[in-house]
Amino acid sequence: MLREAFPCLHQQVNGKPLVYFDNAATAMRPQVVIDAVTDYYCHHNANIHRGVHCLSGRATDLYEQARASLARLINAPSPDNLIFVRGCTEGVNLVAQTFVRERLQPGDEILISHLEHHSNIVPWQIVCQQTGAKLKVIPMNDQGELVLDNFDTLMTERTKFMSVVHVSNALGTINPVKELVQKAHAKNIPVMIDGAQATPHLKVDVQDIGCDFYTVSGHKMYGPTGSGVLYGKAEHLDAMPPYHGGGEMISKVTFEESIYNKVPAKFEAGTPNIAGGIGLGAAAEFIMDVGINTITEREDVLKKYTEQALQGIDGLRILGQAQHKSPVFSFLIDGIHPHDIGTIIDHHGVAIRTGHHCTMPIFQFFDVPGSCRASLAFYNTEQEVDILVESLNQAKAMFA
Amino acid sequence: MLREAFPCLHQQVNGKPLVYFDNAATAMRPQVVIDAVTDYYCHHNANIHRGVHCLSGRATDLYEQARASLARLINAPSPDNLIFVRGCTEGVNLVAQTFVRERLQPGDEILISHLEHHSNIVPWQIVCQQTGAKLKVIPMNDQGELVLDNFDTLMTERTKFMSVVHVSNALGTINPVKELVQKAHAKNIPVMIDGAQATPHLKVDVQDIGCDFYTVSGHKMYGPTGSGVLYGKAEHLDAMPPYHGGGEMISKVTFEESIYNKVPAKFEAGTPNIAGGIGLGAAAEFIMDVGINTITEREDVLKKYTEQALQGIDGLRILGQAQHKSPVFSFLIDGIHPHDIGTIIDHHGVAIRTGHHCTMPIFQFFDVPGSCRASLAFYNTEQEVDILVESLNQAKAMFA
Amino acid sequence: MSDLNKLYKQQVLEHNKNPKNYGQPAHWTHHAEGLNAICGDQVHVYLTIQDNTIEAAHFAGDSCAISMASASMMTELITGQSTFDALHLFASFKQMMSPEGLPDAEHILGPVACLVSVKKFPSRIKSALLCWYALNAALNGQATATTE
Amino acid sequence: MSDLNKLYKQQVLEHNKNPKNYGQPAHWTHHAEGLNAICGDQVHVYLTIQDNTIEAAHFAGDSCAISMASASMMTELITGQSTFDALHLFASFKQMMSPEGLPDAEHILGPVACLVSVKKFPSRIKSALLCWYALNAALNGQATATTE
Ligand SMILES: Cc1ncc(COP(=O)(O)O)c(C=O)c1O
Ligand SMILES: Cc1ncc(COP(=O)(O)O)c(C=O)c1O
Repeated sequence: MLREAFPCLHQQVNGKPLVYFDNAATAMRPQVVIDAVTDYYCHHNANIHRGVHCLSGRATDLYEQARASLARLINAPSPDNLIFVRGCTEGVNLVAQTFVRERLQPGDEILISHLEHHSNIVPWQIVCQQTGAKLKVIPMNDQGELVLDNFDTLMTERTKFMSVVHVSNALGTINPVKELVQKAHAKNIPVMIDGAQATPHLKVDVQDIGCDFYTVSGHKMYGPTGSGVLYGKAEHLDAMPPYHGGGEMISKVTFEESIYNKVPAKFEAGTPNIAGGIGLGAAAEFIMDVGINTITEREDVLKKYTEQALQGIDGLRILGQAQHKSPVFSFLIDGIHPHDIGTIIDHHGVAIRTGHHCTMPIFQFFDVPGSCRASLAFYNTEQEVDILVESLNQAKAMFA
Repeated sequence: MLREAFPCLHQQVNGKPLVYFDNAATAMRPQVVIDAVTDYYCHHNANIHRGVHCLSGRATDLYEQARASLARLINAPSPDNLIFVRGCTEGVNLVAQTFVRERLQPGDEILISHLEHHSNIVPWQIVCQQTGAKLKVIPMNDQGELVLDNFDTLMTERTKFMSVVHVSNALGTINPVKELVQKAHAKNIPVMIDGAQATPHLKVDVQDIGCDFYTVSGHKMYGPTGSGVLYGKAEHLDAMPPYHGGGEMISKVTFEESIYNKVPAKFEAGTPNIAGGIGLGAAAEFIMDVGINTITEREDVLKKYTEQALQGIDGLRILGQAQHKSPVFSFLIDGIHPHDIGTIIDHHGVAIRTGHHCTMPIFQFFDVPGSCRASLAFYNTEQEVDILVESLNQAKAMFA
Repeated sequence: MSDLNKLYKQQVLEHNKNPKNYGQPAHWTHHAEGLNAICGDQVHVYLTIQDNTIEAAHFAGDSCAISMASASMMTELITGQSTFDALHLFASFKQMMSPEGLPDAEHILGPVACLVSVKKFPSRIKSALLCWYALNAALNGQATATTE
Repeated sequence: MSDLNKLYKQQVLEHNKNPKNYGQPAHWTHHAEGLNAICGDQVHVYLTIQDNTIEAAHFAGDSCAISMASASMMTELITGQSTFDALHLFASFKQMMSPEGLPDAEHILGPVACLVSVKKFPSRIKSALLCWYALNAALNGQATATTE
């Protein structure tokens, strides 16, 4: 069974079997990913792109094969469209500083949505402060879906960039990113998609979506921490100035000037997270081996089961009921604060997240300080959902 | 024996026992470091600073303990003086963009040295381009030592920052960083030290050195790839604007404004390389367990042995003969290009690095395109040095 | 009694349901907001200070049972105390919640000492501390305090 | 013969020691510099082209034996060829050095085909390719070429 592939799932917490429903914060890693990391350290430990010696050659090959695996996973035209980054947050900051910043004049606008993670808000606020541009926000409705009725009027001739989340980490909403890209492109607005919560659960095809940039977070898609890739269209990556200066990103350095290397090296200054990149490649292969459709289908079943189970609890309210959504449930229970729920059910072995999930504006919309969030993955089970429900009932009893 | 602790050393390459003399590119990791990484993924896999659940608490504790271990290693006043970064390169870029950039006016000067790695050159060139400031360079002599005779005149009232390497990765030179800091501080110039090659080999005490910033590279000090820390004085870190925007680095976000979190969280946007940080903590503990003095003494013995052995080879010239140096040997052999040497001795199992070692200006100084570099660590042996010498003689025979 | 039952003991649940001194008062002389960046907890503390004495203490905010109970008990404890003593109580409470602990806590902190059971739940210590940090900030004329 | 001996075969060592067409010529019509970012190899290629024919080809630079031998053989091969044929030779050489390989390489590339032995040393393939990339750049009016 696939669940067996994830060693960390098989343990007791507070004397109870672990029920891990915090996958949106970070996913579990399958043994093949852990092995890929260990294997590099134990057998191919060397720096990449540098040495004529054997280990260095092997490490370089593994690293570049990983890039190719990721390109296949998201259907990028070439591995050279992918830059290794620490995670989605670095991807957004990189694009904000190297692509967007220099295009902005005071009064220009950047469009994001009300569903964004802080990682897709704060980098734009920073670039707005730096340039005098303004942030505009696509609104959402009570279901947690974007309201696109007036979308065309939100895009003005001052709109220089749009960045929108593919799948909301707080509510699970799956946004119609292809449609958004088409509409923005019709007005010549380049678009970035924050794919942190998409690659672990959905088929992602960056060419079909048509976006200019797409950020992928490794640790959310069963890969190592500190790994991720930023996809960019070749013409953008070629034209952008580098982000970090350092080793590997240059082809010639004198004290007077430096000539930058080609993409993707231009954006990968210094020694990268080699083990992390190799492990992320293994995660991409793992997803393709299992089959992303298999994953989505299994998660759909789990999602329906969980929704029904939660709706059976008196006084429980689910925030975000989008028609298209991932197996993520933000909920509140009358009279019990989310943190208290989190602590109580942790005592029953159930790991959920409580708080604002780095999406404060969503909770400002719902006018609550936060929620409980149960975020599932394909390796979770119906039985685990039953344990969640049972433990929530215990919390209610305690506060009755 | 300590050597046993490093699994990757024990293998055959091209049918010969591996001799790993590319430690300055990246070091080997001891089993305890690999285990710390695996242990996190297998037992404490969770995001940090986020959840009320048990795994998240454990992961957070491990990550913060690692920060404390690193603070002890370099004698920082508090763990809060340390920001986790991907490596030295990110550390330099962070300081260049958040501390130095806003202090620069056209015509201002930044002082670096001729011994710098590209990672401590290019970020300053970029910030110079952004601001109109100029780069000035402390010269070096034929021994590969900095020439400090006119150091006082190099520092003018326009000098706004100095950044100097502690130990040269190309030549091994150990710079008198404490003295440099004192002189610069006498003129109110803040100083950063690039410690990439120092922490693996020497006792580093940032308070004794007195520098304002100090960058540490994890993968050079037996830790994971994609890990490192930037040390900064508290008053600087408190005053600096954040680098990346994103999750964790804020305490409040609305679309109108965001309030930033305290140091070090302010500089750690997004999910960090959790496994990498924990592994780096294990590397710091490993160094302290072995004893940094034990390491330095053993490496001194190896250094003398290697120096004598190389000097016995006819037509071999060592570049960089500083009085204080690390066990790093850059050398040339008459009539054979370094790459050819690298390829030939790799066939004998010996891994060295050939080229400019990301320090082109050093080789412009010596007027050669690059060198062979054998960089040793305490786990290397005299026997391995003998194999190096033997293989170099074979290369000579081939090209005779 | 399990650790969990000790955490959510009767007093805590009672203060959570019927907090004392809850709500923004009509007048106050000192105010600060406590923010817990990570979990989003938020507590406002309002003080009316005259001649270095805390005449009245109120709190408001939407937070968890631990935080509510802590603030409710705290406002009861500090009302009528000198600002000097209130700062001393802050230090004592912090000390009690630290790994070392505070000997003689009940003597110094009275009923508030029952919150020592929160220490078994490291992720919740900040919930108990938040209102105290806000108190400290208010006494020092600062507008905000964070526990992280 | 070991792979290493095949790499450093007699022809290669000979061309390395006594390279043909080495040194910057007095006149040329086309020039480009090839840079290998990672290892620091550098090769200048100088061409004198008249009526689409390469009348003379020279190279200069300080690089490894593989790179020297490759450039030396290349300049011999292309001298007298049309620019069209030279581009075709570039494509053929690249093809030979790619994983797929070039059937009939000796027929097309003549003595240059002996460099196929470099393929056993992936880290050195770029050394062999560098001068060819520079040739291609020179023919296309570009100043620099990189293999990375
Ligand atoms: C939707 C979304 N965007 C961005 C991020 C940030 O990603 P990372 O942790 O890789 O920096 C996250 C994860 O926290 C997320 O869920
Ligand atoms: C002296 C020196 N500085 C900086 C760096 C860059 O460090 P990192 O690889 O951690 O980015 C290196 C390593 O390549 C180095 O040797």
